[in-house]
Amino acid sequence: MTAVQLQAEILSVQRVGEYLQFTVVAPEIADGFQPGHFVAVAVGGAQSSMILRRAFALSGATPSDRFAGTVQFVVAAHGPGTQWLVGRTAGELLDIVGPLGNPFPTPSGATRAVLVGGGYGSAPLLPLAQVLLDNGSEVEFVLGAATAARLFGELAAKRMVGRVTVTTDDGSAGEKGLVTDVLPEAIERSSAEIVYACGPMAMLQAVGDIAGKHAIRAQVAVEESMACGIGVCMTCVLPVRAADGTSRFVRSCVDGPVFDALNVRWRDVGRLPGDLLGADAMGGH
Amino acid sequence: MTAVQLQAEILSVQRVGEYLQFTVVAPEIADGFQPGHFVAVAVGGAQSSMILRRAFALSGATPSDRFAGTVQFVVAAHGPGTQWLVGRTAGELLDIVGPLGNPFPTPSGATRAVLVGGGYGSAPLLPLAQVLLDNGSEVEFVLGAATAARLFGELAAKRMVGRVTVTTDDGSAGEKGLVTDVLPEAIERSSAEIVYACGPMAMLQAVGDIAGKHAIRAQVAVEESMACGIGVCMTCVLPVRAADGTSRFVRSCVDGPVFDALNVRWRDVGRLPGDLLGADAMGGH
Amino acid sequence: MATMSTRLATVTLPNPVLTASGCAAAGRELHQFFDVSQLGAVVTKSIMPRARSGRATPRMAETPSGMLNSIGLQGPGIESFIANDLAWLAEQGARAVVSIAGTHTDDYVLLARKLAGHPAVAMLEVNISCPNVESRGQVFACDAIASSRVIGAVRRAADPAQPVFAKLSPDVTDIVHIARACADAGADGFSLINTLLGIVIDTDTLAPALGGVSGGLSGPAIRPVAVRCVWQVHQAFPHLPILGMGGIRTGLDALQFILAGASAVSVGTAVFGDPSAPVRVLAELEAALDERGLASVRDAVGLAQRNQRARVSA
Amino acid sequence: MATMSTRLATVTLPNPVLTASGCAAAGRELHQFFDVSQLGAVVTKSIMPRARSGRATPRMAETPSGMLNSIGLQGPGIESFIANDLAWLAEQGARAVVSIAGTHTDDYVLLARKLAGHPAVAMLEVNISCPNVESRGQVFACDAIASSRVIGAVRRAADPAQPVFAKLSPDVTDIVHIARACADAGADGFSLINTLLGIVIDTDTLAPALGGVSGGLSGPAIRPVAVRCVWQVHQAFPHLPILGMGGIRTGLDALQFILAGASAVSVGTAVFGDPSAPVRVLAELEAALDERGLASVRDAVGLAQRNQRARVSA
Ligand SMILES: Cc1cc2nc3c(=O)[nH]c(=O)nc-3n(C[C@H](O)[C@H](O)[C@H](O)COP(=O)(O)OP(=O)(O)OC[C@H]3O[C@@H](n4cnc5c(N)ncnc54)[C@H](O)[C@@H]3O)c2cc1C
Ligand SMILES: Cc1cc2nc3c(=O)[nH]c(=O)nc-3n(C[C@H](O)[C@H](O)[C@H](O)COP(=O)(O)OP(=O)(O)OC[C@H]3O[C@@H](n4cnc5c(N)ncnc54)[C@H](O)[C@@H]3O)c2cc1C
Ligand SMILES: Cc1cc2nc3c(=O)[nH]c(=O)nc-3n(C[C@H](O)[C@H](O)[C@H](O)COP(=O)(O)O)c2cc1C
Ligand SMILES: Cc1cc2nc3c(=O)[nH]c(=O)nc-3n(C[C@H](O)[C@H](O)[C@H](O)COP(=O)(O)O)c2cc1C
Ligand code: FES
Ligand code: FES
Repeated sequence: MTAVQLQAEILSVQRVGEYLQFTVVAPEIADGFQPGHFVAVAVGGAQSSMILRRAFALSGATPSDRFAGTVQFVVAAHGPGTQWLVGRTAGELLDIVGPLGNPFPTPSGATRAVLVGGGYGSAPLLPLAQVLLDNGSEVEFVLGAATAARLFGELAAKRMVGRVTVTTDDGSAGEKGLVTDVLPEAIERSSAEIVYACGPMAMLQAVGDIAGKHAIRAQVAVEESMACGIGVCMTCVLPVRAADGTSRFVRSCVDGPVFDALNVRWRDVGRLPGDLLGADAMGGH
Repeated sequence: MTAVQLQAEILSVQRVGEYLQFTVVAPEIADGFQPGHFVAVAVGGAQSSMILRRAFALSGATPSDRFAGTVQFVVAAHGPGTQWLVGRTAGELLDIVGPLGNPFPTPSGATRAVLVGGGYGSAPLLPLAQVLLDNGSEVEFVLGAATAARLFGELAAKRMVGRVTVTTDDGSAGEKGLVTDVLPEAIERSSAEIVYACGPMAMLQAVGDIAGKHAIRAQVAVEESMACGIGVCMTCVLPVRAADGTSRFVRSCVDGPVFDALNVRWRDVGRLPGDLLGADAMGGH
Repeated sequence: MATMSTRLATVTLPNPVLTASGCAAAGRELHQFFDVSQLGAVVTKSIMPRARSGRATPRMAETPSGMLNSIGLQGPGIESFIANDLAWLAEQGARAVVSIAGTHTDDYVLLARKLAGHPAVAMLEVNISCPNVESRGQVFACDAIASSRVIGAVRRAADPAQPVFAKLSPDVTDIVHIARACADAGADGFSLINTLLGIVIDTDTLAPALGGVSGGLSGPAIRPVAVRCVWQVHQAFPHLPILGMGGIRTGLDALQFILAGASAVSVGTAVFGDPSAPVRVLAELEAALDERGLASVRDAVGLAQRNQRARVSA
Repeated sequence: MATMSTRLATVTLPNPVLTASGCAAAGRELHQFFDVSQLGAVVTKSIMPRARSGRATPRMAETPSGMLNSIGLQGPGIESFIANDLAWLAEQGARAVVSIAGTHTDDYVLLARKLAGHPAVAMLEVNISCPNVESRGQVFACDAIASSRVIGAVRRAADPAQPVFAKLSPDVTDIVHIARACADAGADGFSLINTLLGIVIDTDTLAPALGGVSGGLSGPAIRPVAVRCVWQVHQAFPHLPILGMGGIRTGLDALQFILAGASAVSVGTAVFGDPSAPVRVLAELEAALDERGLASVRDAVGLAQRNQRARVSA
């Protein structure tokens, strides 16, 4: 998939809980979209002091038809870049690069899957659910957030699949607790063959552990701080084990953001494990 | 006059030739306004890479009455800061500091004055004309610009005073030529006792020379590049002769921007004349 | 509410937010926006023995998140400064950190003597980013021996009750080496950092934008360099206080400097964009300390270095 | 239309806009946005003899108009680089400026030998902003003797047809002094500048934002420092070509470097914000030269220095 850079008109901005969902006109991105793809958006305008793009997972796409294709993403106001973004309105242009990253791998046939989203992490799982359903798969959702207002996609999920379990840290919606509290039951109940997840790193690691205990795979989309998003800067790396057993720092923007949880060395994120390929050459630096 | 810093709502933005005239709600500035005052406007928003304010002469003010006072200024789109500014619309807030600088000195009684404006330099002369007229003075205008679209205030001037002479470099309006081509005649015709001017440095120098030849004073408002606008940084200096004959680098923001043209050492602008106070101490730096 | 007072060597200031030399004149113009006695202190524009014209214009160019200046230390000379500026600051009940500058060691000594015993003078900041006439115009701060000579001479000449801070330039290969020379010569602390040498070319005139060709780069652009210098010098001399500066615009920026090892901060270029920046930064810093459960400025000084050591040894 | 070709020592490039080492990998990822053979050359990420993991994350922090990075030269090692990256560049018909790095002089020599005779290699850029293991980890580029030793060794080992450019660090007291040492050792030109050392403190974790504590500051924030370095080195060695870089985002930024004395420029950090920045800068530069009536890049190289001399003597 080739990425393009374009000036995308904002078609609409919708409030969803604490988030804003942007729909922008981006035919070249929409037409190649697969769930798991993300976009990188320039923030702050021409004279901005913020020189790096912000990454957002695509929560949906409408390919070109009679109208030019559009893509959707969900923004949580966090630091100055996303604060600028949530001040934009329909009709303005956004400078967008995409589609970026590798999509979620999906089986060619039917499967049984549990999709686990933390906060806005559910965004890429909604179109993924649709692809799986179209494949004839059975899908259930586990959605969690700190509070009810930070849940995303509960309604959309419920419209698509029979079972959506919600958890919140404070009990303001669904069960009080973490997604990982209810995940084992969801896996067992649905005899899941695979788990897909997107959310904070700690959640992904825990999801991976639970999947492992159930002897099934977990495909998880990580969120590492990215300078370029296109594979040229090496800022976004994670320690990942390859099939041959060698571990490397791999770029989460082009080799991810979706990884098999089994291969990510979660405990070594933020460290430099001595057995990593090339770690022995780091004496000097 | 004490300056204040405030968030001023834009009441209206009007196109005038190549310029935009802003009217903003700024009661504390409007109430103390005198012609020659300027304001300093922050540009680019919270995350702007442009860290310095832009200076604009006030072209008018409506003091607080039943409504909160407003001030007006005229913006020529030039570099990135003014380009950002001309993209603003009514209802938005501007971060403004003012009133800044010393106003044009006006005699307590009636006088005969010629007001010379180059481009947007006519902006502060319009309220000045009103003050002079209110004093019972006779006022005529000489307005010049590169082209007709870069003239400012011709209509307003014509509404106030009987005589407005217009020149343009390309002859697209009024007489083809420079304001200084027609100024001697204007001075003689009106037996002017004083000239007021605002515009490019070269024009101000030439106006000063002509006034000098007619043995009358010229009060001119200069436009030096300013980092702070409030007198703390020393970037905006000009070589100016004091009454005692000593020349100094004086700050055009707080000691100007209005100077008696006679005292400005125009030929030494951009130089360090050896007889300037403290020039002898510059050996080291 | 966090305890905001802070110590710079023997002097205690009510709070750790100061102006920066050359960015506040002597406080008078800022007084229309806020009461300057509310600040930790006013750091005055570097003063020299005699009146100085400063350099030819243009003296400034805006750069991305920064600016270049080449003022050339325009000023009235020490006599006028004491009679007018210092007297005014004393009247306001403000504390002054007086920045002194010279082109010979003798200049600095003379200035320190003149300022001795003055009640408004809390401290001396020695601006050694000046060309040393005795050494072919090389900047004092770029040479450990020249720096140590000036600082030693000032420390001996100055009022013992006035701490002497050496203001260092970041334009050196090893700032710790220069700091060590100053510490050995008796510096009571450091002001970090002065501007970085830069040039802007005007693409219309096809010549340098500044009359003086090069100028000093300041503003948020240089903040990471400044925080690095504070970190390095605090690591090397944990017991010497640092007045940190370089691109501070918000309370969180100030907090970065304090966590890296500064005991107080100067707000410089930010004043040009926001004349009330120093008092705003002070309020934001206080709120930031409270939000983080830090009971005092003192608890926060150098905390990032302690946290880093804990992280590495964990 | 201005003549865009430019010479870097014995090599002629079709135009003066290149990528910057570490900001374009080996060109492959950028090729989806534009044809990399359209650039003057692709400057590849510094390569070392063996595979390197690079440093622990976080490896970057955004700063005002800039960013801090601490990648730690992650890379596959020279063999894989030649087999994959260089082969790919050759296939595209692109010119490569290969950046080499090491922690011993021997590393650099080995790399230069391996690259000798390779048809895609237009030039070597020697990244000496690396810790010198033989000298207690001091960075080569901060020491004239260490710099000259590496550059001399590379020049002797390298293919005579491949110019050797020394890439210098701005974090030194006197960049001309280091440049002189490199010139005397046989450098055919200079790449100016590498990043400035900086630190960002994370005010949430109360610890350094980067895993490696300090990192390199790049982007528009550092542009005035970079232009100043180009000016100083061009003034001292007007006959040695300079590849200028540091915060170039537009054609006018590139023009500033050329007017200050650079014969070509690298677009680095700007690529992260705008993946097609290099070709856009090239188009804008060409238009800027035309608008100013400059007939060729060559006419513009160092023009601001000539204009400044004329201004002073007028
Ligand atoms: C692949 C991917 C997908 C993402 N999807 C979404 C999404 O769908 N919705 C959403 O709201 N956010 C998403 N994020 C996170 C989003 O990119 C950050 O919240 C955003 O970059 C923060 O920018 P800021 O200006 O608000 O914060 P600042 O603190 O100003 O950011 C400073 C720098 O750090 C980076 N950064 C800061 N926080 C994060 C973070 N959590 N993750 C990655 N980089 C960060 C920024 O990109 C920027 O370069 C995603 C991130 C990645 C990597
Ligand atoms: C006292 C005073 C009154 C002014 N009145 C008006 C007015 O009424 N209408 C109007 O359109 N303009 C006026 N100007 C000029 C206006 O301030 C500049 O055009 C504006 O600052 C340019 O900003 P920019 O972002 O477009 O250009 P940039 O090139 O991005 O500016 C970069 C820096 O240089 C300074 N600068 C650039 N050009 C000028 C200039 N011509 N004069 C002063 N500083 C400059 C800017 O303030 C800024 O700090 C006035 C200037 C002064 C000093
Ligand atoms: C216009 C201007 C004038 C300055 N004058 C002086 C000075 O006289 N003495 C001095 O020690 N530093 C001077 N500085 C440097 C500042 O005090 C400060 O060290 C530097 O600007 C970094 O802080 P900032 O980024 O907050 O401005 C000056 C800076 C500016 C911008
Ligand atoms: C993420 C990143 C990685 C870099 N890696 C290298 C490198 O491997 N070798 C090198 O010589 N310079 C490296 N640099 C420095 C750049 O080549 C360039 O000198 C510097 O960033 C200034 O230019 P810029 O502001 O245009 O980025 C790197 C810079 C960045 C931002
Ligand atoms: S973000 Fe640059 S390589 Fe991944
Ligand atoms: S602009 Fe700062 S003193 Fe005039």
